[in-house]
Amino acid sequence: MSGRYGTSRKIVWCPGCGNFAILTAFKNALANLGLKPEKVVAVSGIGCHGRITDYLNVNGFHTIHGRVLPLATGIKLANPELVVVGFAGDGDAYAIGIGHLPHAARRNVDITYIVHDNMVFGLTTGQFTPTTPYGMRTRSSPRGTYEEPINPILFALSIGASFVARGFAGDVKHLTYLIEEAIKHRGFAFIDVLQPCVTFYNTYAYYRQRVYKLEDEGHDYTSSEEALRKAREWGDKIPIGIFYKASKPTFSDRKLKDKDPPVHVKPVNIAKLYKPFM
Amino acid sequence: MSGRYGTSRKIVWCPGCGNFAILTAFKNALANLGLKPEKVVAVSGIGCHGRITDYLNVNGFHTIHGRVLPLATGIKLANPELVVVGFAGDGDAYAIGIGHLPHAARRNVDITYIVHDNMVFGLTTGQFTPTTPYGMRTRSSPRGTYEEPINPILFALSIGASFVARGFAGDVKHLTYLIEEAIKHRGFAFIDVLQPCVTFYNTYAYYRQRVYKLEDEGHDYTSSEEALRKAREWGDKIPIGIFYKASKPTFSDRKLKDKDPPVHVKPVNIAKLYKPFM
Amino acid sequence: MEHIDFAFLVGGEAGAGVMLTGRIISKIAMRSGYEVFATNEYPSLIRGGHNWFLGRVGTEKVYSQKKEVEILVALDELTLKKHEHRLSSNGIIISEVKKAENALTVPMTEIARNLGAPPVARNMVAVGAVTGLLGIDIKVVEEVIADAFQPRGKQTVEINKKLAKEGYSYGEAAKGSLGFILKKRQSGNKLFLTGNDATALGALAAGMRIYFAYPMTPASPILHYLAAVEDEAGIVVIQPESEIAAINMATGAAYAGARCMVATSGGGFALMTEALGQLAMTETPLVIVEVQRPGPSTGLPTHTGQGDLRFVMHASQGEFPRFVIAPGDHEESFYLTAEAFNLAERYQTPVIILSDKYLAESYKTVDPFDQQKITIDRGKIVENKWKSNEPYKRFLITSDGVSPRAFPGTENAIVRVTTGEHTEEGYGTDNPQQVIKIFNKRMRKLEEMRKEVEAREDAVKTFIAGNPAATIITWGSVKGPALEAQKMLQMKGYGTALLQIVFLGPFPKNKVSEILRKLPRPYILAENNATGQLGSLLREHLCLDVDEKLLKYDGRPFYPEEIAEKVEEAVRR
Amino acid sequence: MEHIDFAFLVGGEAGAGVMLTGRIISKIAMRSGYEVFATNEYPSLIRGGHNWFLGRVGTEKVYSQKKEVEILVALDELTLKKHEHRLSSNGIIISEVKKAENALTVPMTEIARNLGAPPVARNMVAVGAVTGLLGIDIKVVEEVIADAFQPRGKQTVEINKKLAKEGYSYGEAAKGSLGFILKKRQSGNKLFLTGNDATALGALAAGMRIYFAYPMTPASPILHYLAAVEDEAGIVVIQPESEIAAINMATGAAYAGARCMVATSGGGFALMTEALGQLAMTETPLVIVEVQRPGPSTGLPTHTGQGDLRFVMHASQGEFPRFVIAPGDHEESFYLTAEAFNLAERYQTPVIILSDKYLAESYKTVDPFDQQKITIDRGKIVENKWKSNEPYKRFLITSDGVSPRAFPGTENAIVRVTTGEHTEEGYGTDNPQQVIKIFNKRMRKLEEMRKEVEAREDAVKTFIAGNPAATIITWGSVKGPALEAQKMLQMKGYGTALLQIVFLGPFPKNKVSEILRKLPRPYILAENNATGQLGSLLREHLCLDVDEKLLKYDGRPFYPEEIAEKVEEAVRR
Ligand SMILES: Cc1ncc(C[n+]2csc(CCOP(=O)(O)OP(=O)(O)O)c2C)c(N)n1
Ligand SMILES: Cc1ncc(C[n+]2csc(CCOP(=O)(O)OP(=O)(O)O)c2C)c(N)n1
Ligand code: SF4
Ligand code: SF4
Ligand SMILES: [Mg+2]
Ligand SMILES: [Mg+2]
Repeated sequence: MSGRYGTSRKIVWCPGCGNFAILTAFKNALANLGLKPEKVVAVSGIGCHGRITDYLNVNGFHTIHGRVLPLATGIKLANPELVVVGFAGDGDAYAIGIGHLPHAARRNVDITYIVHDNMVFGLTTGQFTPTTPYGMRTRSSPRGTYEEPINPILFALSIGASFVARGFAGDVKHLTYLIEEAIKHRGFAFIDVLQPCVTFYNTYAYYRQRVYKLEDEGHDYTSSEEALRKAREWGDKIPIGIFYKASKPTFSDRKLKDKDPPVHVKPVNIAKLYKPFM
Repeated sequence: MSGRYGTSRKIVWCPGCGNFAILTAFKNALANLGLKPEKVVAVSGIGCHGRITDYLNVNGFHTIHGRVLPLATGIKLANPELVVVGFAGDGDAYAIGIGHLPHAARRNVDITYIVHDNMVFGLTTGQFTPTTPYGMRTRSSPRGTYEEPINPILFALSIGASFVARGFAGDVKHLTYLIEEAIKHRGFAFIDVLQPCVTFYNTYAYYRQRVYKLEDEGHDYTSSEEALRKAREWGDKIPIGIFYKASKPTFSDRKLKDKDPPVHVKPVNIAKLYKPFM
Repeated sequence: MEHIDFAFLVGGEAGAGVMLTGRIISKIAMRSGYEVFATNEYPSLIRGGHNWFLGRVGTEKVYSQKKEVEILVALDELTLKKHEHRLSSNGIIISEVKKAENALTVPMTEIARNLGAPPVARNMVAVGAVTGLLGIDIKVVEEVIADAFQPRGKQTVEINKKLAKEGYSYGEAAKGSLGFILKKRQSGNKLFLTGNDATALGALAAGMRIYFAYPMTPASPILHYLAAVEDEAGIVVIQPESEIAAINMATGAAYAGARCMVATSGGGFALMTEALGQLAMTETPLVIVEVQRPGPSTGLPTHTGQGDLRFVMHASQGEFPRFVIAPGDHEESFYLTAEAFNLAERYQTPVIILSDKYLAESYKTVDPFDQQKITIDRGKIVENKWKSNEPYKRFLITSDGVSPRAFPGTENAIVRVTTGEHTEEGYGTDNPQQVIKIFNKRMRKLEEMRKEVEAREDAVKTFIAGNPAATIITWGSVKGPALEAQKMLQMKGYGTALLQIVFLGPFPKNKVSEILRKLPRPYILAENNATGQLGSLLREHLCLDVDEKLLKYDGRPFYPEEIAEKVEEAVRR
Repeated sequence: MEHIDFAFLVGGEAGAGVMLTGRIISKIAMRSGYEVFATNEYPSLIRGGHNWFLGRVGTEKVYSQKKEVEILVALDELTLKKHEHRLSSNGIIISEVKKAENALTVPMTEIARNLGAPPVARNMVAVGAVTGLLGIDIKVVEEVIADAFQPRGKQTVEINKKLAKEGYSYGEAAKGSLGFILKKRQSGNKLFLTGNDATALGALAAGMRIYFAYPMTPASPILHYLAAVEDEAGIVVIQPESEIAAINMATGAAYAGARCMVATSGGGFALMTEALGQLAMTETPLVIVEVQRPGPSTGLPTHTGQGDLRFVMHASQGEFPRFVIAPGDHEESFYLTAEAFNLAERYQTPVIILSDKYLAESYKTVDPFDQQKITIDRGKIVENKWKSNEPYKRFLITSDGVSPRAFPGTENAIVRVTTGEHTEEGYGTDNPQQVIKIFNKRMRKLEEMRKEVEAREDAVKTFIAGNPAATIITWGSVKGPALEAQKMLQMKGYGTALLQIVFLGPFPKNKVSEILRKLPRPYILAENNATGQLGSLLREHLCLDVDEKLLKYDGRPFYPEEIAEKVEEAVRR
């Protein structure tokens, strides 16, 4: 019953774009989890991916470029009852917005962060991003890029994310499962989704030949050593699935404690605070 | 003869501050390397550490908070003959400025980046930073911090820095050696310096009891596995020294190639470029 | 009744406890029934470097420091060198070295040593000497010291009391030599606090529940204070990784329905610029406190200035409504901050409270704030459930431009916002007719806000002293020195008017114009900046030229004497 | 000589090659000796969604689009629906479906299919049809197509030529039915380029060696162009991780001595705000191009507007000199960008080139730029070695405020700068006397800059058409439609003056005031924004009120007809 999570807006992604799969997987996950649309907030960045809020019948905040994480953090802090899911592009998440990632991770903010990693700036017509493979020719690198790409999984692990996964937009079922697990996870859940961009970097065939599921290999996602090892695998075989998962206190656990959720306006009787000024 | 690298400005760091050691080590390193003051550029961030440019008789750019890396990158790109060294605080480098670190590292910009890691915002009177140990009470966390600190060494490794080291301001000689090696390294050289802040977080005794030198243990800094393993060591024993070192093309190698250094103004004969507009 | 008005200055190295000394003396004076204003100066470094604290004490309300000081407490030699010239003719120096006739030599360090206290504790001897000299009841002195050191334990309290007592007897020896003593006066309970404190209390009184700030002088004390009372006040205080994170987190929290606030100084505000437009476009209310310090760039981090007025008025791409409010004193800092939350929510717009280091870090005695006066008006909000049959539209077109605001989690409502131009439902669009509709809707809020500022009594204030022969025009913290200047001028026989513009955006042009019509020229503009930014607003909105400009931009606040002199010159001309 | 002035519009889905079609037709017209102006519109998405390209062709210079079109090329049905109303009475539709009398039905897809080309290649059939209809020499058509497809190989060239030829015969059948044909005319070589192209070429002509930009519509084409010619031009093009990185890298490079540039749009500029003050404080020259699109916030990313004028004028905390220059057309984009490098270095200050989507992405035929006119003036720089006996001081106090600028690496000089207030040597200080000295030194540059703008011929421009009965006042890209409006009005018998203010900061107030004194009211302000920001500058600087405001803020540029109508109304009133 993922239909209740959709809207009637015309979808303007290029036909065949990997974003469709992410949209579907997310709607499926919501349906499987039986979440009420009103309780869910989708925060999206600027880029092709960012339009996802238009296609989701859940609360939406289409924010500025690169700020999905602080936005989502603020929403979750203010109202811990909401299920907050951030959707970012690889440009959004790893170029302009990378400075927020280590902090959201180490704080263990209880949100899900889905990166639509198409390895290009899609909406601005295909320039290279921090995940573009070395040497690729794009409009801003007509003679090939000159920077080595980052490894998002290794990065997320090194900064202490408590749930680290990779999905593939060519496998909606598996992606649905990952998103469900991520939403269920208490704490910061990070999913880098290999998302083919049919217009600027069509990687369907490439990935189809290479991806395999960590679950199928009996990967132990409670071991950070194992996770680090798997994170560095990229080539003929590309692992997808949950690399790492651990349970630790969330930002809200530590910060809100048992306070009334901040969405409630509660004036303080300031007379009680006068002592130090007297 | 590190005297030629100093200035007559009165040093306003608190007596005993770890910054003195970094200043001395850096001047020693310059002397040992016999570098001309005119050829060296120090870029510093905002914070106690930032004043170092006032005390160095080399070219200096005391920039805004968190922007040491892009500033240094620009300088080096424009004039590859300069020796460019960035000095940042832990707040500077890991809070507001952390978004630049992965990119400088993966580009392998040929600069040295020294982080004065006193685990507090010193100049703004001791608030916690991303490296402050969990639970520490500071002016902005009077009941203890609520975030787990980042591990700068692990972070630097995960983003592909080609030279990763940790120094200790309590050991000037060793720090001098590290800075020398960092400057000699072709590529992005990162040194996190454990810098006691005598006023807000005096860690001299703590570190003195715990630090040991990687060199003394025969650590193999060419192995990234080993580096990752050592990076995670923090407790009764704290390793200092070079964790990792590798040789790869620098940003200038890839980007400038054999072009005339950009400091030379060279108008293009634009008539030669008219073809596509005709 | 006796009229008392004197100043004391405590100077010494950073780390010597100069500020604490000053605060304790001030509180003792306050608890003895006197009014106090106090300001300070310190360089941007942690130890060493010269700090000073300047308190002014009076039987009547005191609005600012003055140039002459009657008591000069020198915790080091440099203080003497730097400030001796300020000593009034009947003034007295308190120091460890015999400097001159008018010096009271108190062997502070020796006394500390004798009592087994560290040298830095000598400042409490100084407190004693000052209060002895002023003939203050020693009980009050002890009480204040006890309160100040109580968190550090009983023993510390006792030793500090003793230190003060020793000093007291030195001071007492010269009691009366100033020509007055501070007898205990009847007066209600007062509070001694800074502009920053007042802002923080205003936010708490308004029901703010989350505060986000990256440390930045001179706004950090708000962070420190709110963090200190976090649990007591039941709020949440977050120090994010940057100002960009701070304002975006706050935007998320405000979207979710929390009243929240951020504070910073110019450099941090610069980083918030992009998100300011996001607030406007998503119609998310937020209170942003900008505590100015002199720019450009890092500038003078621990000093004061008013160089950011135009910047905050025009910051961020595109055109949109915003309030810019500049409190001029501590009471205004409190009430206007509290009101800012209502304005933000009623108009679903960002509100900028523009303060500066001088106001934010200066202390003043104030009457306890009247929380009764503070109403909570969240504007058009949808509570719990959307009950209409029409589907909820976050950007519903309305005649006043304000749409009902639901929060995520509201039953039956999907709250969709976007930073792109959009439809009433919050879907993206670039259709020109649609775009204009929503744009105009937002701009109608600006029209309503204009009416609001024209109607508000507190948008513009006038102070008349005597029969005015000139008008001082100013904004923000210059109000204090200007009020004192008015007193000085009146004593010299010059009546003046003072026009303080509190709401700078939208600019209450009709109101200002009407008021000014009745006030006499010469108009003298006084601002803590180099270009006269309020002056440029007067030209832009009223085509009005002032006659004289008094602009100070060395990072220091005005002394009332400087304003008085300028006015006198202008009137004489 | 025959006077020709007509417009063609090509419309279709994003991805259908609309822009290429338009550009090729335009170039064919240009190479046939005609002047062309062309603009386009597209939504912010990659495929699907309606795109259109509007070219206007004439025997005389063309400055903007016009409302009516003579040829409507519909690559899809939606184009017909959206644009049919614009067709002039003698206009002709070219489409695949027979729609009406005035339609030339060309089975474009079928032709493509028959020739073994993909359906998307049908646009070259359209090119052929248009050019056949216009009676253009088929050789020119083939040449332009060959040049356009040459990078994709000979075969592609051939197939596209064939497609065009097929279309040509369809068009030829209706040749002359428009009432005119485009005979080959004699005319010098022209260039067909965008405002962005002109900016990029201006920078190259000025010796820019590094360019830093994070992609942002509508500034990205500068990045694409410069990246494409990077090796050929011997420059370095960097795409950093964000706008903050871009401007800070550029600042480092400029400090090191390179001429460099950054470009972005409003949102990216917002992120550069903090570093703008850094440039000012460290007196580092930099050219910053801000290509406006409508805000607030993300707004309308692919549309046009002039909402950022006040923002860029006041951005960043504190007060400091900066230039704000708004080119109004392609030639100005070229020459002013080149000149911006001189101004930046002569005054050691940031220079903002304020453009907008309409100017930046519209095409125009221009005469090849005259590089002889471009001088390189780096101002007071120290080359290789500091030769004086006095130690080098980066912020030496001078009478014009400009200090000799050495670069790191200069023998005998240590180049020390800081974002904090400082001494002449670049050491930090907060001493009030020191501070004022350096502050005033910087502000003396502003005085010199004021003189500069008052003296410059290109700071303010006046265009007179006929015997003026009204004055249009504007800035930036509105110039084009305004010039066309003047022509239209003149035909109707109304003379007008057009005042274009090119240098907006510092504002050339004496010059504007003098010029305006001679120009007749009514003054009609035309701006692509909602509040009339240039109008506010006129009030602020001249206390001058315009009589009428024509403000358009739906993201679309003015049509000359709109301006003409407003002027006519105003004159009649
Ligand atoms: C501050 C800022 N800089 C630049 C842009 C322009 N911009 C819009 S989308 C985009 C790239 C998006 O790339 P990515 O995040 O990978 O998303 P995708 O389009 O690939 O889904 C950029 C750079 C912007 N909107 N804001
Ligand atoms: C944009 C901005 N935000 C905040 C500040 C205030 N600030 C000045 S120094 C500092 C902290 C410096 O801490 P760190 O980098 O660790 O340096 P340290 O003082 O410890 O050497 C901060 C937050 C600033 N100058 N600019
Ligand atoms: S450009 Fe790429 S990412 Fe964007 S909608 Fe098209 S296929 Fe998807
Ligand atoms: S506060 Fe700490 S870091 Fe700063 S100068 Fe003092 S000891 Fe050093
Ligand atoms: Mg992408
Ligand atoms: Mg620090």
